[in-house]
Amino acid sequence: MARYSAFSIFRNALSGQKNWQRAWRAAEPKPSYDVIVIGGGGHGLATAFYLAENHGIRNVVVLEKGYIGGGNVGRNTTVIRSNYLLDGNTQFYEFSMKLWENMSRALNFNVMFSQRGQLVTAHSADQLDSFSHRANIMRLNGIDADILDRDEVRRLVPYLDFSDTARFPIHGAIFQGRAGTARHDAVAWGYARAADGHGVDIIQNCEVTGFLRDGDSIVGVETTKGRIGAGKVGLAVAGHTSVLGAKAGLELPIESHVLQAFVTEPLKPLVDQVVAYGADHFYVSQSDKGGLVFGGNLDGYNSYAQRGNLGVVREVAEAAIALMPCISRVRLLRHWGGVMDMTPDASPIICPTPIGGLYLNGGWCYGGFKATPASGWCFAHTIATGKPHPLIAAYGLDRFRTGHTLDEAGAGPSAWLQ
Amino acid sequence: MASPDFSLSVADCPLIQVEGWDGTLGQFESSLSTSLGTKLPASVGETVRHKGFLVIRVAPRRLWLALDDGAQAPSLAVDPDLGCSVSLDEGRVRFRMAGADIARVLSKCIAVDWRASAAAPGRAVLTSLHHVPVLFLRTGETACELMVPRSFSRSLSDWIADAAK
Amino acid sequence: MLRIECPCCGPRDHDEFRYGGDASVTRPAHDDPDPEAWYRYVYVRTNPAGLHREFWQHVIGCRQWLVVERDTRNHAIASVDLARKLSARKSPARKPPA
Amino acid sequence: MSSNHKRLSMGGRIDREQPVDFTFDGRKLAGYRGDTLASALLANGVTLVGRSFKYHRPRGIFSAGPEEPNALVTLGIAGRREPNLPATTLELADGMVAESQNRWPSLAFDVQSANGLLAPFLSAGFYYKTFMGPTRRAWMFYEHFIRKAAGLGRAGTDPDPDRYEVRHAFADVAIIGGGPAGLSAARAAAAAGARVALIEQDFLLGGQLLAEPSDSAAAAWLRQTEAELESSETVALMKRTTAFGIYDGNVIGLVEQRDPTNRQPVGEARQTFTMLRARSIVFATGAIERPMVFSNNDRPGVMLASAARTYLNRFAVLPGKKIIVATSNDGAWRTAFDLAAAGAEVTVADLRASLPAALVAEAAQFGVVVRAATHIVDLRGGHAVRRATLNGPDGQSEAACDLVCVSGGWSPTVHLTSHLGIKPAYRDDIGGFVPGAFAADRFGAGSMMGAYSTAGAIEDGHRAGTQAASFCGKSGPAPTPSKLDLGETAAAQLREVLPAGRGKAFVDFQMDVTTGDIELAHREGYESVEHLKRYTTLGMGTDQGKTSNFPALAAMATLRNATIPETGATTFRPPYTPVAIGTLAGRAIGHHFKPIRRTPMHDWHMTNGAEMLEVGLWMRPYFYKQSGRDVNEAYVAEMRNARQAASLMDISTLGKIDVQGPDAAIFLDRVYANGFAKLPVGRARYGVMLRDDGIVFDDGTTTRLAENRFFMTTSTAKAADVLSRLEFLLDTAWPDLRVAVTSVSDEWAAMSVAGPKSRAILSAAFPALDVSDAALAHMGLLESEWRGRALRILRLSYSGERAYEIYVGATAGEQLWSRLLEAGRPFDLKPYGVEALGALRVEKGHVAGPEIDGRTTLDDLGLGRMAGKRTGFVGDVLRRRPAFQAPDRQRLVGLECIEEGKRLRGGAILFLPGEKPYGHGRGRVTSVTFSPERGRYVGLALLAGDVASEGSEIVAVYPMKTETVRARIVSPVFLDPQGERLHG
Ligand SMILES: Cc1cc2nc3c(=O)[nH]c(=O)nc-3n(C[C@H](O)[C@H](O)[C@H](O)COP(=O)(O)OP(=O)(O)OC[C@H]3O[C@@H](n4cnc5c(N)ncnc54)[C@H](O)[C@@H]3O)c2cc1C
Ligand SMILES: NC(=O)c1ccc[n+]([C@@H]2O[C@H](COP(=O)([O-])OP(=O)(O)OC[C@H]3O[C@@H](n4cnc5c(N)ncnc54)[C@H](O)[C@@H]3O)[C@@H](O)[C@H]2O)c1
Ligand SMILES: Cc1cc2nc3c(=O)[nH]c(=O)nc-3n(C[C@H](O)[C@H](O)[C@H](O)COP(=O)(O)O)c2cc1C
Ligand SMILES: [Zn+2]
Repeated sequence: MARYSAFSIFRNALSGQKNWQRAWRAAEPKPSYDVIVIGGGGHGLATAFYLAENHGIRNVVVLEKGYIGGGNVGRNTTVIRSNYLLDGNTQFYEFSMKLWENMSRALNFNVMFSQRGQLVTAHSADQLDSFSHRANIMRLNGIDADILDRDEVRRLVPYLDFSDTARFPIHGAIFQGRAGTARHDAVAWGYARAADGHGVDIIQNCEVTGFLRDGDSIVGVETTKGRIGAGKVGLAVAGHTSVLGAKAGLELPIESHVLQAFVTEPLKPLVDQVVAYGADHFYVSQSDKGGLVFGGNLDGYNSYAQRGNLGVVREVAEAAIALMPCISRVRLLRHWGGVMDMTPDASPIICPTPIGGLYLNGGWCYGGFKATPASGWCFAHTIATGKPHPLIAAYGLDRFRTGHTLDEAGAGPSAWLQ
Repeated sequence: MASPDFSLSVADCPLIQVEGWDGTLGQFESSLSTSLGTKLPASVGETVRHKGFLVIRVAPRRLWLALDDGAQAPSLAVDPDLGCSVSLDEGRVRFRMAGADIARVLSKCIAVDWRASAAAPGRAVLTSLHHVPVLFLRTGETACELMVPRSFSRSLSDWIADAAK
Repeated sequence: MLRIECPCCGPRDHDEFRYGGDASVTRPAHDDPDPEAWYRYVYVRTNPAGLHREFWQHVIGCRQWLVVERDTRNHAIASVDLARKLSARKSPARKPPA
Repeated sequence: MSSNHKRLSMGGRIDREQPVDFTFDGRKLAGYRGDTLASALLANGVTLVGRSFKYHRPRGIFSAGPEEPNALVTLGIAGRREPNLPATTLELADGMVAESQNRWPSLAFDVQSANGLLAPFLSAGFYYKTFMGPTRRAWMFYEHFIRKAAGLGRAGTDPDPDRYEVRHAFADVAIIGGGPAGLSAARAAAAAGARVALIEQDFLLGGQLLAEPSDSAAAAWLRQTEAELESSETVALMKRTTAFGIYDGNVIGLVEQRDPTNRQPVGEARQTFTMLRARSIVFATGAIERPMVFSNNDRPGVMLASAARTYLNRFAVLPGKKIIVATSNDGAWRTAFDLAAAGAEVTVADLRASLPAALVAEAAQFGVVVRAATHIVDLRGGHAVRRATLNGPDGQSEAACDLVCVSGGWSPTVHLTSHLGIKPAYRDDIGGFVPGAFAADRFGAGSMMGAYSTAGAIEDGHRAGTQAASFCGKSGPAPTPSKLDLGETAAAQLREVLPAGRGKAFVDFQMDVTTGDIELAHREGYESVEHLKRYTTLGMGTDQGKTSNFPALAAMATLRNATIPETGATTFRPPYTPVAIGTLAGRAIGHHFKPIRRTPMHDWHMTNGAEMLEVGLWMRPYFYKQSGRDVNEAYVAEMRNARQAASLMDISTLGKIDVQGPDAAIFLDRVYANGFAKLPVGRARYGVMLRDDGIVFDDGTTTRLAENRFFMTTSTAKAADVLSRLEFLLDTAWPDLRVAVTSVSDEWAAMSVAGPKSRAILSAAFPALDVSDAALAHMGLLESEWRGRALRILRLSYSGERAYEIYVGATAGEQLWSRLLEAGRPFDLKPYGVEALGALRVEKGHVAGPEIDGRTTLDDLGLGRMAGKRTGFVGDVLRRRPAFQAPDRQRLVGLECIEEGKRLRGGAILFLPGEKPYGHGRGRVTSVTFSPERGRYVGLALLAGDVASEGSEIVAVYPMKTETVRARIVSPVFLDPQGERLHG
C-alpha cells in the first residue's frame, strides 16, 4: 500500500493523478475466513483492522450489505467527546478519545479529527451543579473538563441568545476542550484502507441473510454472494442488530429508532466549537466544508426507514433558534435519518454471546461514532481472545437481567425516552 | 387585537366530568341521560345542547358538561357502581373567538380543518395548541371556542393574539 | 409526520400521541413473582423490520391508549385499535352490578 | 452601456410599465416587474455573476430555475443578509440589493482564482492524504485555513429581524407543480369535486409553457386554464410556494415566499411554512434539463437550452448574438429557432448523425446552421465565452460565439417522491429515472413520469387528477380534457460523457467536480455512486446536483463498464430547495419558544419581588428579593423564618390527580410500593412509585377523600408521566379495574404554610374552621369551602415543621394567598421560594430530584421499609435483582461539614480519608444546604454501603473548584429526628 503524504500528492499531481491505487481492493469472498465481521460501518472496519494490527489475525473479511460507510458512520453528526459520568463508560470513552488523537497517523489517512471543544449550556443552578458533578468525575479520571460561567460562555460563543427575551437564559456551561468532530466518511475509508493493507477482504453489496451452524455454534454465514465459512463471526451492524440477532437466535433488549441529522448550506466559519443546548434537544457544529451540521431528539418510534418526520424537523429548528438566533436566516440544505439500536440504558452491548462463535457489538444508540476506535479495539480483543476486554466489562448482555445497567440519563428502559 | 375581523374574549369555564365503567356503560349512560333529561352525544367529538349546558363526549366513556355563563350545574347523582364524576370548574379557561378572519387565524394555531365535517358547528375536537391539550368547539359559521388549561391560558392567548396580527 | 387515525378522534399528527413501545409483549400479572417473566416483559424486544404492534396514547386528545400496527420499514399503518378493547378480551368481563 | 440593452422591445411576460431598480455589487441597475434577478442581470448584459466554490472560476447564469448551480448571490443587508440564493429564482423587486460571492477583492479580479493554478494538487479527496503531520495536532493548524477558504457566503451573527409563520392546511388532492400536467390535473380533480391545492414554486403558473412565446397557442391555453382554476371555489392556487418535502401520512412541507425582496417592513411574515395534509398527492414536478460535459463548459455564457428559450420568450432578453446550440435531442432546436427569429446568428451542433428532416428544413427557414454528429470539446473565454472548439465528422473546428446553449436531454424531477424512500426506477426508453411504484394515494403526471410532450403532459395530468379525486371519493363529472399540442417529439438522452479537450470539464459546477475527479474516484475504488458523491462532494452543494447527478452517474457507469441502473443513483432528501431554519420554526421562537405555565399566584409573585425560576415549563418563585441580597442570603433567611415563625409557599405546580372508582384502593395498592388499601378516609399518606425495572419513578402524597376516591399528588416534573402511566396500566394491563384517573393539576391553587405559627395563622385566616389538632391531626384532611370555591386543607409537612397544604379552586388562589399573608402578618408569615424549600427538605432528609435520579431504588434512598414485605406492586420483582442488593450499592446518607466555615457542594465526589482522589470515588453529594440549625453546611449523599458507617469521616472532593472538604457521615435527618416539630 503506497503511503499518503504531501509528497505523494505532489508526485501524483505531476503524473496527472493516473498512478493512485485503489484505497481497498475489490475482493471476492473466499470460501472461509478465520473471522467474519458483519457490517462495514466504522465499528466493523475498525474491528477488522485491529484484529490484524493488534492480534495478527489477517484472514478476515468484512461483509457489507451496501457500500462501506453507508450506515450510521456515514450519517452521524460526528461529535466526539469523553464526558461520561458512570464507572464503565468514563474509561472506555476516554480510551477512545486517545485513539482518536492518533488515528490519522495510525491509519495514514487524514480523518480530520478536529479538537475544537464541545460545550453544553446550563440553564439553572441545579443543572450547573449536575454538570459540575460530571466535570468532577471527568477530572478525577484524568479527563479534561471545565465549568464556564455565563460570561465565559458569552466570550466563547457570543452569538448564542444572551438577551432578556431568551426563554431559557444561559447560566453557564460544561466544556471539554479535547472534544470535537471528525470527517465521518474518512473514518470508514481510512480503516478500510488500513485493514486492506493488512490483507483483510472488504466485500460490499454482500448482505448476510443467515448463519451456518454446527450444533450450537455458528460456523459461517449465508450471504447474497453465497455461503462463507468462519472460525468466528462478529456482528457489528449498528441499527440492524435485532434483525441479524434474530437469525442467529439471540434475544435482545434492543429497539431500532430513527435519529435525524441536518446540514445547512456551506458558510464561512461561524461556529467554532460543538455547541449543545442544555434546555432542549439541539446541538451543532460546522463541517470543514462550511455546513452547519446539527441534530436533535429521536423521532421516538421504532423505525428501519432511515428517514424521519416533520415534527422533529420543526422542534429542532425551534430549539436551534432558541439557542442561536442568528441561525434563523441560514438555510437547511438536507436532512436525513439513521437507524440506531437503542438499548434500555443507552449504553452499548459488546460481548461474547451465549451462541458459540458469535460475538456481538451493537446497541450504540446515538453515541457510537465517538466509540469507533475503542469499540473496534476492544471487540477485536474479545473476538481474538474469546474474553471481553477489561474496558468493555460493563457492556455485557446479562446486565439487564442482573440490574447492572449503565443509565447515564436515568431514563429507564423505554428507548424512546432517552 | 390587530385584525378587525377577529375577536378573542376570555371567560371562566365551569365543567363537570362524568365517566362510566367499562362493561356497564349502557346502564351508566341511560341513567345519566335520565338524570340530565337529554340524550347523550354518541361518539367522541359530538355534542348535545340542553338547558344551560352542553354535553360533549371527550372519550369513549367520558363526557363533559360545559355550563353556560351563569347557568346552574345540573344535579347529578352518579351511581358509584356505574361511574363517577369530578368537577372541573376551575382548571380551564374558555376563549371565545369570532370574526370573518377566524379560519385564517386558527390555521396558525391548531391543526384542525375548519371545513371538515369533524369541525362543523356543534362539533368538538380535542387537539393540540402549541403542544398544549385544548378542546376546540365550533360554535358557528365564523365562531368557535377553545377550552384551555388555566396555567397555559395566558401563553396561549398571547399566541393567538400574535397569530391574529 | 405519521398520521394516526385515532378510533375516537380521527386522523391526527403523531405528535399528538405519546409512544408506548412494543404492544406484543405480555405484561405479567401484577403479582407474578417470576423475575424471568418480568425481565422479558421489560427488556426483550423482537424489534421487527416489518409489521410492529405498538402502543400509542392519544395524549393530546381522548387520552386513550391505542394499539397500532405499523410497518417499521416504511411507516405504513395497517390498523389502529383501542388498547382497552384488545386487553379486555384477555381479562374476564365484569358482571353488571345487580 | 445603457441599461437593459439586451432587452427586446416586445414580448415576454414582464410588465414594461413597472420598472424596478436594484443593485448588483453596488451597481445600480433596472429591470421590470416580472423579471427574476437573473433575467434582469442578463438584460443588463451582466454575464459574470459569481465564483465557484473550490477553484473560484468565473461563473454566469446557467439555468432559469431552482436547479441553478452557478449564479448564487447574497441578498439583503445587515441582519437581513441571506447568502447562496440562486439569482434565477429571485423575483426582482424594487430596492433589491444583491452581491456576488466567493470573491475578493472583486468579482472580476479575485485573488483566490489562483487556486486554479493549484488545481492539479487539489484533486478530489487530496486532503485525506496529507496534513497529518508533523505533530498530532497538526490538522488543527491546517484546518484553520481550509475552513476559511471553504464555505459559500457569510451568515450574520445578529438575530433575524424578520418573522415567519407556520400554518396548517388540508386538501383532498395536493398537486405539486403548476406546469401543463399540474394545471390539467387540478382542472380535472376540481371538476370531480375535490378540494385541490395547486403548488407552484414560481411566481407564475405554466412551467415549461412559460418558455413558449407570449403570443403563442400555449400562452392562450395557459391564460384560459389559469382563469378557469382561479374562478374555482375549491382550488387553492399557491404560487411562490415550494413543496420542500414529503413526509409520512401525505404531509407536505410547503414554503411560501412572501417577501422576495427582503425589504418589506420588519414584523411582517417573510415566509410561510405550511404543513399541508393531503388525502392524495399528484406529483407534476416536471423535468430538469441536463448539461453537456466538455472542457471549460462552466464558462459564463454557457446555458441550458430551455433556459435560453425562457429568457427569450418569458423575459424578452436575447442573451446572445452568436449562439451555438449543442444538443442531443429535438427539444433544443426550438431554442435555436426562437433565438434565430429574434435576430441571433445560430448554429446547432447535434450529436446525432442522422437528424429529423423536418427540423433540418425548419432550421433552413430560420437561417440556422446545422452541424450533425458534432459536439463541443472545448470553450475559450474568461469572463464570457468567445470561441468553441467543435468536433464533427470533418474533425475539429473553431467557432466564435457569445452564448452556448446546451441540452443533454432531461431528467424527471423525482426528488419529492424519493423523500419517502421510493427508489427511482430507470427507464431505458426515456434514458432517465422515474419514480418507483406509487402507493394507492399518490400519482405522477407529465414529464416527471417521462411524458415529455405538452400534449402528453396535459393528458397525463387529466388522468392523474381524475384518479386522485376518485381516491378521495370524489368522482363528479370530469371536464372534457383540454388539449394543446405543440408538436414536440420525445427528448433523446445523452447517456455518456463524451471525450473532451484538455481543460477541466465540469460535471458539478457548484462543487467544482470534474470528469477528472470522477476518474480519480473510480481509480481509487470510490466507485459506488454514494462513494463517488462523498469522495468528490458531487451533488452536495446548495443545488444538490439537480443538473449534475445524471451526467456523473453516467460517467461512472461508463468507467465501470456497467449499466446505469447497475450504477444506481444517490438518494434525494428534503428539502427540495434550501429552507431557512427560521421558516421551519415559525413563531415558536423567543418567548413563544415553549408556552409558559403560570400558577394562579403568578402575578402576585411578580409584583412582590420574586426572582422566578423555570421548572419544566412552570415559572416558580426562586426566592424573594426582600429576603436577602442574593439567593444564598435569601434562602437562609426564608428557611429561618419557616423554622421560627411561618412561611408561605406556592406549591400549585404539583401534579394532582383525581382517582375514583370502586377499585381505586386496589389500584393504588398496585401502583405504589407502599400500601394504600387500608388508608382511612380523611387521611393522607406519602407514597413512592417504582418503574417496572424497580427504580424509583416518583413520589408524593395521596389522600383518601372517600371510600372510592383519592387525591394524588405527584412531583412537578413527573406529573404528566405519572398520569399517562396510570392510564397505561388501566387501559392495557388491568382493564378490569373500575378506576378513573383525571388530571386536576390546574383545578387547584395550592400553598403550603409551614412553621410553628402555622396553625395560628390558619385559625386567623379561616375563623369559621376548626383547625385544632383534634380536628386536623398530622396527615389529616379538612374539606370545606372558601368564597364559594372548594377548599382542602391537608396537614402535611415537607419541611419538618408543623405545616398545612391548602388547596383552593384556582380562580380564588391569589385571593386566598393574599388573605393568608394578611392573616399571617402578626405572626411574621412571609413567602418563600424554591431554594429555601429545597434547603428545608435537605435538613429534614427528604429525597427529591437529585436523589430520585432514575438510577436509585427504594433501598438506596433508605425507603425500603415502606414496601416492607409487600409484593404485587409495580417494580417489585425487578427491584430484587442482584445488582440492587450488592453491598457496595450507594445508599442515602447525611453529611455534615466538619469545619464550620467550609462549604459542601452538590456534585462533590466522596473518598475515604487518605484515599487517593482518583476514579469514581465512593459516592457523591447530591443536595446541600447551609443549615442554620447546625450552623454549618449539611448535605445528602449517596455513598457505597460497604465503606463507612454513621459517625465516620469522609472526604468530599470537588476538582472544579479544587476544594476538598471533610465531612462526617450522619443520619440524613438533620433536624428533629423524633418529629416533634410537626406538632410544635
Ligand atoms: C443522525 C445520527 C447522529 C449521530 N450522531 C452521533 C454523534 O454526534 N456522535 C457519536 O458518537 N455518535 C453519533 N451517532 C451514532 C453513531 O453514528 C453510531 O453509533 C455508529 O456509527 C454505529 O456504528 P457503525 O459505525 O459500525 O455503524 P454503521 O455505520 O451503521 O455500520 C453498520 C453496517 O452494517 C451493515 N449491515 C446491516 N445489516 C447487514 C447485513 N445483514 N449484512 C451485511 N451488512 C449489514 C450496514 O449496512 C452498515 O453499513 C449518530 C447516529 C445518527 C443516526
Ligand atoms: N423540450 C423538451 O424536450 C422537453 C422535455 C421535457 C419537458 N418539456 C416540456 O415540459 C412540459 C412538461 O409539463 P409538466 O407539467 O410535466 O412539467 P413542467 O416542467 O412544465 O412543470 C413542472 C412545474 O413544477 C414546478 N415544481 C417542481 N418542483 C416543485 C416543487 N417541489 N414545489 C413546487 N413546484 C415545483 C416547476 O416550477 C414547474 O412549474 C411540457 O410543456 C413539455 O413540452 C419539454
Ligand atoms: C457530517 C456530515 C456533513 C454533511 N454535509 C453535507 C453537505 O454539505 N451537503 C450535502 O448534500 N450533504 C451533506 N451530508 C449528508 C449526506 O449527503 C447524506 O445525506 C448522509 O450521508 C446520509 O446519506 P443518504 O442521504 O444518502 O441516506 C452530510 C452528512 C454528514 C454526516
Ligand atoms: Zn383520540
